[in-house]
Amino acid sequence: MILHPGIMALLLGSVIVALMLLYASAMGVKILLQWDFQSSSAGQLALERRTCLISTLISYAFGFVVLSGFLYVYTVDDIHQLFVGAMCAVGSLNANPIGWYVLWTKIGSFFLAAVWLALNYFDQRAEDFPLVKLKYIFLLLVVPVVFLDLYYESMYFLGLHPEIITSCCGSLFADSGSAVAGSLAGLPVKPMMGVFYLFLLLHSGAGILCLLTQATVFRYALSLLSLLFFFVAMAAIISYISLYIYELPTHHCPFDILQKEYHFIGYPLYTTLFLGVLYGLFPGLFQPLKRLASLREEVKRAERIWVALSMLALTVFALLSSWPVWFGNLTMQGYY
Amino acid sequence: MEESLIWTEGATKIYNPRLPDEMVALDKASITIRQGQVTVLKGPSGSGKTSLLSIIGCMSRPTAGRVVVKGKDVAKLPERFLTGIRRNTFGFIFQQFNLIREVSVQENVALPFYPMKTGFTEIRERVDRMLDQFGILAKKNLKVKKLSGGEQQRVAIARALINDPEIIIADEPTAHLDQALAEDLVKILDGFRREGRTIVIATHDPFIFESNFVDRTISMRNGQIERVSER
Amino acid sequence: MRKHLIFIGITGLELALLAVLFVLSADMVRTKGQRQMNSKSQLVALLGLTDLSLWTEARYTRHPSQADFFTAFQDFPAAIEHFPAGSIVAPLPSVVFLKKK
Amino acid sequence: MIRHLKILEHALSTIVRRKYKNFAVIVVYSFTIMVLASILFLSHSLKTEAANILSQAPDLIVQRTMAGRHELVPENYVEVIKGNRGVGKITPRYWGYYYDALTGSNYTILGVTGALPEMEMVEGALPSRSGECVVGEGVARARRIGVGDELILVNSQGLGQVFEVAGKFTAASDILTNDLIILGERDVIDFFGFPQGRATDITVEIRNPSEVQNIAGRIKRDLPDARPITKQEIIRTYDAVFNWRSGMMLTIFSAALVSFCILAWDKATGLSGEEKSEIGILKAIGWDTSDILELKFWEGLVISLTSFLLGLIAAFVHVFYFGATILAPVIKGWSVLFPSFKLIPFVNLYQVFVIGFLTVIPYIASTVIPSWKAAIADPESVMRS
Repeated sequence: MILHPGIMALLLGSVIVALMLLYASAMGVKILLQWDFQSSSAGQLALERRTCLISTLISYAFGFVVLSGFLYVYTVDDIHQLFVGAMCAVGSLNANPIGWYVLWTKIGSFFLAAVWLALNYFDQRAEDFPLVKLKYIFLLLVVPVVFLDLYYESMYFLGLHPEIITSCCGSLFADSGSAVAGSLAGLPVKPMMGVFYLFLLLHSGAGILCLLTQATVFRYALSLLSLLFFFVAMAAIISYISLYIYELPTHHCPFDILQKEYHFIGYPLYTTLFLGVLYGLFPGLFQPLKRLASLREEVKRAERIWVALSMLALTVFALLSSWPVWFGNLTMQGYY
Repeated sequence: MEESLIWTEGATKIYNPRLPDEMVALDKASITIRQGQVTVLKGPSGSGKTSLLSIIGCMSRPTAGRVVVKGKDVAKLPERFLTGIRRNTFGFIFQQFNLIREVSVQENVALPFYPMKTGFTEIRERVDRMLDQFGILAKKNLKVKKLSGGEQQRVAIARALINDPEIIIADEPTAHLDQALAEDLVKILDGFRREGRTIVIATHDPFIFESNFVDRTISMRNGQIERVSER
Repeated sequence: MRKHLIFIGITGLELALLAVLFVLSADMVRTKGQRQMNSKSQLVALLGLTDLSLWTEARYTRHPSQADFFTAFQDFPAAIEHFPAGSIVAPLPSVVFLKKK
Repeated sequence: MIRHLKILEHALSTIVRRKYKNFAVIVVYSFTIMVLASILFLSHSLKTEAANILSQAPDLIVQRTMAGRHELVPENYVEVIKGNRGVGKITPRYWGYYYDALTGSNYTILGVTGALPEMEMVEGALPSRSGECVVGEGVARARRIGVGDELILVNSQGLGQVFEVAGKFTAASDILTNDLIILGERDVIDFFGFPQGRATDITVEIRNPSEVQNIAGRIKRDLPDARPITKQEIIRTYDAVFNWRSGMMLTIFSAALVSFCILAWDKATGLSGEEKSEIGILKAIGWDTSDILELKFWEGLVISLTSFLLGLIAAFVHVFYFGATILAPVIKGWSVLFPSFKLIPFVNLYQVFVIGFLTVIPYIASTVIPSWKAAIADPESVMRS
């Protein structure tokens, strides 16, 4: 355990949010069991009012998840000095590999909470609460992820042992030979570039088809492509985008780009990527809602905006990530 | 015959159902409110006037029965839709003035606009016009608690009218007023009627239901409709 | 109906003040700080210093980097503290962690 | 957008209306934030300063341990260490602690050899001959001496020995030199009565930084009782020490935060009848539950944002312009000599972010459920009072 202010802030926040969501899901269960739209009883009215609290709690939790993602990366970066051989956040994460799971659960809870909020948005648009059951069943899926995140986060920070001077012989033999690898190995640059632009093209194509036609298949395709693109883009950032930003042929860190030295380029980069993927996922995910009469028009209207936003965000992402490749100082001749 | 703007069918309101202190406030009330008319709900206190008023004013939902406002069944509507209808259709004048006493006259009158999309400038203009109409423009920056009873009443009415409502609902509007103010009020309400607004008043004050601007009187007793008389 | 403007104004002022403080401090770091830092580094380099002189009550607080494991009783880093500073300076985590390993 | 501004407007009206109560909340909240932020600012700038200045510390220090305790190092170890390739200058150091019964404080006495260049942080001169000394600001203050005065210390024989104060470290270097007394190397050996051929420890310069670990390993192999300490380890240790320290103090002061949140909870749940009727009125005139929740959100935001910014500004001024006067006694402990904090203001946005997380989230969390309870008031209630 390292008693570090950032770690305390993260754990405190996670515990609070987990408790808030636990409360929300307890009420969600109550709603699932007792919901009866036909009834006009006081109990039903109280449940309807409860939905308002639950959506507020989840909006706050969503805000927290976004912020805590940043705080987590910062904190992990801030403590890398404590580990021999760690050069950036990657080193701290490798020092206790559970750290990587935390990253995944945070990204997972980001997407799940966003989907929940979108469901909630539609539910509130209709006069007959069409999605109540779905919403609260889904909530019961979101909450375990948030708890998993809290669990991994605690395990990660509890399991970190800084390598500091030991009495007999300094720190160097305390942990002999297990110096932390400082960097991630990237995938080969040129094929990665090809895959990246190919997926970008496919995504835009699917997006345009979605805007032009009403066919469901393109919407599912767009969502699938968005999901795949998320992983492709992550791999691309590690494999070559980061190299061009750092102008170092060996530094594969996906976190350092958030820092001042690199003009905070990571913020617009990750924001556009996450938004683009999120909005790209929505159309396919919400296709089934079109079967509900009270929501069909609403979904159709929202869908066009999502597709457009997704394409816009990913275009900006592509421009931002291509800029250093085409106009940067790094030439990678020897590394292809 | 005028069009019916609001009608209820078997509207029932039960408080604390299936509990020892269960109370049937409204028992299968079916009424019709016609456009452009002044309707008075008459009856002793506890006769269900207020419950009926709050149901037709989209303040609460009936336990059973149908309530149709401007052609829309609101008995099963989620609260936020009720709120939407309420703020666009109704203006309320309460028994108590129900003003926020520590806040300025201007803000009190403007409050119904706050959750809507109206801009500050437009709100200010409308508030000024409304206060001017009631002769209290000079006091717009005073706190409500500094005003006399008559002035407070005017603020309350100005607030009820600020969103230009089709239907005005008044609950015992003369209960706390002296004779002069009550006459004033009736004059104002009569003015609204001439403007073509629909007015529903719950009262047991004979001064109101005997005045000649009333079109229909609905008498209530024990939560039930006793008699409907038209002038 | 101007309160929100006043609030936004005040918040803006506070932010501006904070920004000024940050800029001033960055400036101080660049000028005075850099000079001080250089001369302090010179001291460290020439005299071969290894620790900050913050707490002088015990050797493990005066020279945390030189403290040892076995010094009996009062100097054992994780011993029950009688110096308040000891509650603030970490007992060398290695002492604790080594035992676990 | 305009809708949010209007709700903000009414939130401000509500806050102004209960100005004394809210003012008290803002004062307490700001103070809590100031204390927490002061801790972070203080420890972060100490940490940064330590990392920066200690980057000039010796690359490697070789100590000797015997029976688990520090032991003087035989000077012939120098020869053994010299055998490693890539090793630069190797210097045995002579230093130790001195308890001054007169003032009840501990000094660190360090010996230097040879002609040292003039240093910016020393008033007067460095010891150039036997019997001269340079003292730190803390020592000078404790003994009420200055340049040109005499410093009398009792040596290992129990005899008083007089040193002439040739120079004094400036106050700016306090953080490094407060308790320091610099003597000539010979003087230190005689004063402490070091056995012939023994030093306190040995500093080693290493030309290629990436070789430090290897060389340390080889020294350990050649001299099994040696304890090599690398510069990186020292810096890392300081990082951990200050993290621990600020974490510890945050833990202690978070009690204040917790009690504040209880206050916030209490304020939010204990709605007065007046407040309840106001919410009823708002709902009756067309506000929705979500609008009331937004109103409450803005109330909380106005209070927490204002307190947060005020607390940050206060902490900044407190730590960097007033030398952390409120926290100093806590950090000071029982140290008789204690450096004044003339800190170089190293700050970054990460600190601000962490403080925000630590203080605003508990506040929001403690008000959300009470706000909701207030917001679900029945609009109809105003007709039944």
